[in-house]
Amino acid sequence: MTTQPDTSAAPKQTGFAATDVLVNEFDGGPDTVQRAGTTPDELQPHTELGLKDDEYDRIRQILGRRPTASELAMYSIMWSEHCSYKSSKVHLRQFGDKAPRGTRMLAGIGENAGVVQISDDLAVTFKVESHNHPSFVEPYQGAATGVGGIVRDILAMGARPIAVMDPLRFGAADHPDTARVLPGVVAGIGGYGNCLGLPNIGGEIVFDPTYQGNPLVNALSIGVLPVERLQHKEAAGVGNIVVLLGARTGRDGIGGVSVLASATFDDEAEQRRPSVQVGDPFMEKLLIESCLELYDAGLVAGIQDLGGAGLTCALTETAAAAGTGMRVWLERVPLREASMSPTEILASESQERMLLIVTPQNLEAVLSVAEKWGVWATAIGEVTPAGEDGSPGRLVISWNDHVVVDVPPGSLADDGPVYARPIREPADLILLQADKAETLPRPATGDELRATVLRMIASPNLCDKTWVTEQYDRYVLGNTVLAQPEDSGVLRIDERTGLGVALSVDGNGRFARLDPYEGARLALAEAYRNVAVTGAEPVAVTDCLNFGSPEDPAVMWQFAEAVRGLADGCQQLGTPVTGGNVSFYNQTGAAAIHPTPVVGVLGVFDDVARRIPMGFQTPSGDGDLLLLLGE
Amino acid sequence: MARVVVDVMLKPEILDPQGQAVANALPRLGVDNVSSVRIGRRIEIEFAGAPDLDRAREIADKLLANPVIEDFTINVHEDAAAEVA
Amino acid sequence: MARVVVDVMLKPEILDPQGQAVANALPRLGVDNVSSVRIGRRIEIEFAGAPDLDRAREIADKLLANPVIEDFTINVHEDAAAEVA
Amino acid sequence: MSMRIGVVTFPGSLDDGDAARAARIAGADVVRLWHGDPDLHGVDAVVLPGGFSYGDYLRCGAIARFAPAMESIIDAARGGLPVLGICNGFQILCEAHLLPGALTRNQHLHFRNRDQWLRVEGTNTAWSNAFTAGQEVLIPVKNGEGCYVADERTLDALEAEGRVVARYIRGNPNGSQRDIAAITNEAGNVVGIMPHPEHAVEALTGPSLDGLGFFTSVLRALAGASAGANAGGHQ
Ligand SMILES: Nc1ncnc2c1ncn2[C@@H]1O[C@H](COP(=O)(O)OP(=O)(O)O)[C@@H](O)[C@H]1O
Repeated sequence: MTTQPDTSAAPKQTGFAATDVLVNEFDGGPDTVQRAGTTPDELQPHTELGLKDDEYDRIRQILGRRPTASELAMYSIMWSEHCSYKSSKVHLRQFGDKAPRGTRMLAGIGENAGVVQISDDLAVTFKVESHNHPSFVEPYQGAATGVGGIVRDILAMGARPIAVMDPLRFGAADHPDTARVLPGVVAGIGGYGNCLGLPNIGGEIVFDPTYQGNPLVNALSIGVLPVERLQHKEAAGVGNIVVLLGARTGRDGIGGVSVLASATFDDEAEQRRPSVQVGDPFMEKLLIESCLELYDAGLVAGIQDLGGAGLTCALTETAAAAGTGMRVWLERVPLREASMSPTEILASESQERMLLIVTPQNLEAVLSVAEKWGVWATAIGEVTPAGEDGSPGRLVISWNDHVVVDVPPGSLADDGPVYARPIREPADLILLQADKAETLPRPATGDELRATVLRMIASPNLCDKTWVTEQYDRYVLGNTVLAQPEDSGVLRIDERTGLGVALSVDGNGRFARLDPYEGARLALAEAYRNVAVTGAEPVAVTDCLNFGSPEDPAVMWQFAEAVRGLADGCQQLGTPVTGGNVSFYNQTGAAAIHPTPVVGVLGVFDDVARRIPMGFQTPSGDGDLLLLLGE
Repeated sequence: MARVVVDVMLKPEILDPQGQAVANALPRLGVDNVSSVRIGRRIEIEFAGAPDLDRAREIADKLLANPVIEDFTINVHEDAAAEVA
Repeated sequence: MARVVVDVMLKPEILDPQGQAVANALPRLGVDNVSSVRIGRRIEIEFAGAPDLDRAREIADKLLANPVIEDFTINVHEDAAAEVA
Repeated sequence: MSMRIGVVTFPGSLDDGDAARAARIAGADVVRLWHGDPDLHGVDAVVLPGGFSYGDYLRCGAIARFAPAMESIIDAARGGLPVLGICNGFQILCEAHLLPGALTRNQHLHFRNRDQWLRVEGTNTAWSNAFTAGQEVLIPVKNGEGCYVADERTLDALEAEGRVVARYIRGNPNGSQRDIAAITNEAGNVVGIMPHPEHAVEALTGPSLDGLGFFTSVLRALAGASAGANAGGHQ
């Protein structure tokens, strides 16, 4: 039997991808735990994988030996900024500390998405996430897989996804690169969302040169679930089976998360291109239907979506959450390319996959539901006990009888490094703030005013957005009560009672650049108002924090201020943050984007028929009174 | 008249949902000896004068193929006489 | 290994907006000697055993091409050695 | 007895729930049919809903056409069963050769979703008899491959035989030849329509209630047929 990874078949050098360093494992087979024990001094490419020297030392300490190639890749993924929140954690705590959780929240920060109860028996889950870097590299697929990823987060909570929104930021409207990126992004969001049957109920399109080399593609999804269908990611129940559901695993986006989302983005992007993933919305649709059928039949003990960090993340998080161990046979994973090495299988970002924990009795039933919908389902492992002394179990992964991973899963999922990064107010801020709007010339005559209004209406940021929104299906599922051009999307949730929700996403990077604290509060206030004016009661917040490099103290200051502002705002409004996403390293060279906190607010209607659209109501419009509320 | 044909296919390691969907549908047509289907694009470019291979390559590279996920090949067809079904 | 290639092109009388969009974009690339561009599909079918031309023709006829708007041609490629760009 | 309308779900069907809702609002009993099940469960009419069956990879509707349920529907349609294909369903009906012509990529190459005005012309079908000829209706379109094409002879025949059921007015959203939005077969029992009447059946969620007419039409046709049958058949 040959166990050597077929490196000759690896067709290309992919610049800086984990595989190039790790696939050449060694002549006799993959790098095993046993071998790691006997070759303690072997040099390992931890810096290339984005791990700092002291982080590498900690890994050795945790394992009591050097990591295997597969383990090293796993730590590099899980301890990346994107997965570990190592720079943001200390700040994000304020969300939980300041705003009351309230009685509605069934799941909050730390889960795949926050879950909010909206009636005795129904809950909704919603979250916004970024897919900025992949969308710059390959706009169509980057944006498409961004939608796919957030939808799987929603699905993992037990919900049927029911809508999407897409807050977008591009460079100058007349820049040639915008002409490349924007149509691809819009087509990708539409292509995936339309094919999945999710109405697009709103979003934003903002043009600003600050995003020229680093557009922002954020995607929000919302789903609905019966309260008792809420799912958990814990790999509970010793002896339970670990099932991989969905698409086969290929060499997609290996190194993508740790590389694309956790390092400064510059011209080397060209070389990193092969780490792009391709989405298959049809497969995702089948995955959704099969998961929902499995939930309803009570066949799922635990579930986790496979996102950017692939199997690595799903295996370690499900095991860590339960405190159990897990035994996984990697050669059972269905592959698109037979020559993939164990490291590649663990790092692959192939889309449209979920990890299920099921009891042995239910395995047959699970496989037959998958077969009905035509998706792959494979038992790849089982849940093993915690240590006899009560210590957490271990994650042991083999590949054709070679043990390539043997780690405490918590060390990957929960015990990553945490940094209190230095912060310093940007040096130019005082000057920027001194340059007040009052100093600008104002239109003095009627003609000047008219010219100003016309110029504003025609500006890319304010003009009609129909040319984009027409490419999105807003009708599918038949519950869209308000969508564009309204300020909030409104959905009917329950046809019998009229129960419904409103959602708005807003952000203002220019304002946040001038004052990130107030900028974040402003974004929250705008989304909150947009929801409130429809007649809904705002109840929960999600956010996507798009910033430059956390290693730049000025950016870190912006981040700290924005989080403080958002947390204070939520405290004042009494509305909890239920989940969100941090996207760092949005910069070109040394130039960071404007700090761009994007805030989503969810509101609830008892009866959605009472929603108030923003236009004047015909036929009663004539003679209606206009009132200005507020200062 | 001569035309240049550009065949654009997904790189082998890239997922091909189209090909997969067709492959999965074949058993229903009673076909069970197909091991894989890949679907790409075929682009026929007709030149006003002589076929211009360099030009065609430039067009393919800039416009027809997405180098991030696709490869292309170029051929000249002297008045295309392939086996027509 | 041998594969069968099915090329599916829109019938000449059917409008091809995609091809036209490419043709219209060419002058912007400085290309002005192209008289027409047509875009179709190239489908590569790999058989488990020997390439089965009759089978391929049947698949093409039933599934791969829509005879109302498309024509197809079939070729066998012995381990594809076309000019790779 | 109320009429039973079957709504087929293919893998990738998206507007199946909406078609079912519309049929229910129109007063029908709805039976959900599964693509893999050749049994039509005795329904009185069938709706092939919108969506992206099989991802609409290859060509829209090309793969769905071979589903076991479709084999039964093709036979039944030839025998007179009323069948409505909406959007993807229209594409499937063309692929199955129950309707002539084909639906191709929108000429502007984009997916387009908007509220669209139509003029209903052919009102002698099972699915459009509730309209008056020339009636203008507002119904959402949403498609990427909705451009109807057929050869001139076919188009002329459709016009001459009054088989153009609806036409786009005030703008053609996809480049369809002769602004065709919906057609029927010779017998008038099979109709394909590119816009989505099932999304214009409730004031809360649609731009109008105009879509309901397509579903009430079939109930009228069926009631007429059974009344006729009870009375000993047509002359
Ligand atoms: N990327 C997008 N995706 C979906 N809807 C969008 C997008 N951008 C804008 N919209 C929608 O278009 C409408 C107008 O947008 P915009 O001009 O930004 O409105 P406003 O300035 O009032 O927020 C809104 O309903 C908004 O939700």
